Amino acid sequence: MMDDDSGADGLPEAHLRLAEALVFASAAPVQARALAQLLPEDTDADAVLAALRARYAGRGVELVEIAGGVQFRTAPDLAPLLRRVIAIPRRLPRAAMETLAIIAYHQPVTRPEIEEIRGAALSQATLDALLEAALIAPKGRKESPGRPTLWATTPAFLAQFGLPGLRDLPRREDLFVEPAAPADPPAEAPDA
Amino acid sequence: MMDDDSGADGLPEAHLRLAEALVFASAAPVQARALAQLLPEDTDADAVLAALRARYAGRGVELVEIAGGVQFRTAPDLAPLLRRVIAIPRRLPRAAMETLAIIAYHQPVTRPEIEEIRGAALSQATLDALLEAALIAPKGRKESPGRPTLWATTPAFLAQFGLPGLRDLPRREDLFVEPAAPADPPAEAPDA
Amino acid sequence: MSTSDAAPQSLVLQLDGFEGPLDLLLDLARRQKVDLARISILDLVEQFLAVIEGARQIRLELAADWLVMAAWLAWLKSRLLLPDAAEAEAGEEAAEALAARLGALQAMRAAAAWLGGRPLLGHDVFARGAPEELSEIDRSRLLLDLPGLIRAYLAARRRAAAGRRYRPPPLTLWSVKEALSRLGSLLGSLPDWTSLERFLPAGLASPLEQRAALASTLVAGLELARGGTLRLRQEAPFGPILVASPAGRAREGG
Repeated sequence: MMDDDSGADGLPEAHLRLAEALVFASAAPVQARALAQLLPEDTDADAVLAALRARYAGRGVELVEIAGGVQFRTAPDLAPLLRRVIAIPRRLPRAAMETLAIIAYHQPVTRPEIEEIRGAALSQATLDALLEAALIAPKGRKESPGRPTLWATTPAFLAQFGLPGLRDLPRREDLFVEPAAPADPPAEAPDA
Repeated sequence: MMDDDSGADGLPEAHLRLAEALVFASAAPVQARALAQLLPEDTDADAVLAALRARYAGRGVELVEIAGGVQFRTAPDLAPLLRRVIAIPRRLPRAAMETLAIIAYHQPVTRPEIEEIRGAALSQATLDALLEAALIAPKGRKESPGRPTLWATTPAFLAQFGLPGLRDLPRREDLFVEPAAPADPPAEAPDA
Repeated sequence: MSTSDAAPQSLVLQLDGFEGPLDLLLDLARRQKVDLARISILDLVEQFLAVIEGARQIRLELAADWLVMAAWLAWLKSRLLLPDAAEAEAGEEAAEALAARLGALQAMRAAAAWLGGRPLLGHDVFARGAPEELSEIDRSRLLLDLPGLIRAYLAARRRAAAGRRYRPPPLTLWSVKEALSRLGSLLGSLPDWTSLERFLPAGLASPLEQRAALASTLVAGLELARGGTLRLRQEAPFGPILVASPAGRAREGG
């Protein structure tokens, strides 16, 4: 298996091939000692690795010293070219989506009103998430005790949902087939 | 970044470096299309890969065609030495290999169909071994009573056996030739 | 039979090494050293039955599929030996089917051997041990769609509405019990023969509430009249109902 064809660096080609394969296939950096175990006795493993490094110099992959051993690494100037950015858009959490929908349909609306409509408390984190995504913005204050902030959707909201304008949201009346369920006022006794 | 130094093969060295880095870095086989996206337009990615393969021929690491792409792999003749230092998984038992061959040639195929061909029940251990090695995967249900699961091979199957694609399996007609040395357990006297 | 006498004996001991009867049949067929398409089915059947018989002498607990195959092969052998043309033809067809099955299994075994002879990743060739992960995942963008927005709105409104419906509605109708109490307390302070409607509570907004209160008060009046606590009078059908205390009757009567 080990032939004696010597390369330009004066080392047997077989030694370089073995070193190359070993470093390539190893999951961890390879130490010269590990290579020496595979080479004939009295072979200078360090010299083999040095010759291998010289052979790969300037190529797309280079032999670098890492953690007491050597490993192949992508040439630093090429790594940015190979770096791919995979965009995985995330979904809004359910509470944020519901809050956004209520603001869209009831704007301008105060936080207590949102909580009343949703029938659940509105956390600051949810509000922050919508603000950070620039989907909602404050729009003045309501002239009532405490002057609470009024919330409304932004142009970015329309852009995200591909809507020409707020009037292009489906009509609220069309959303509720059964009139009983979402009645706004407190339920009235069935009329006689 | 792309210089115009042409190598002996007449291709810009920069293209070869980039291809080398891309295939080296990737854990999975790389398709020519993926390389083409990184190269300037009108560059023949296939020619770049062919030049890269020629450059690595006879080295400790070689460029081979696998599962519709290319991948660097250690030269087969070095395996006996590398096995001494690299942990290797167990080989598949005969029942698993036969089941795998049946799935490869008859896919998509149901478990009863596999059992019919082998004339023996398919054990859970065999199925588990093939699934765990990710060599087979379920591929829908057969529209027949009970809607049994259909099985097919995976890209990992091609990678495991070094196949460019399923079409590179030998034709079924050519398989009737008796394998030179059946390594099957029921020992057959050389000339009984 | 071309197999040596020693072979069946060794096969008996190795029966566990075979993956089912078809596996054994294929092994026996290969011993005939001929093309699988030209094997002698009769020889094959006899060999298989001999093996099974030998095994049964040693172990009685042979698996069902081995015995089923043995029975089927015995049937096949009888058909092949029959002089009757029609019966023999059925036997020929069954024999061809068996040869085809053996051929298919043989092909798959050859395929498995071919695969096993490939340079196997992780055994004969090795991929890069430490691949570099150069891809980045950007999760900054939001995935938003109008149907999702609408679903969220409906879910929020439905949940809130369900929450509201859970609260018991306030009771706004005037009950008979309330009417009894009001009638009893007002009776002494009113002049004779007062209209029943004057005993209704104040502030009844809807017609429904008014009708309900009138009905409750009438029931209460009837109940009190039965006990002699008050008197009721109606001059004409659908005319006003008048109420008076028993004291009034005394005055009228006197």
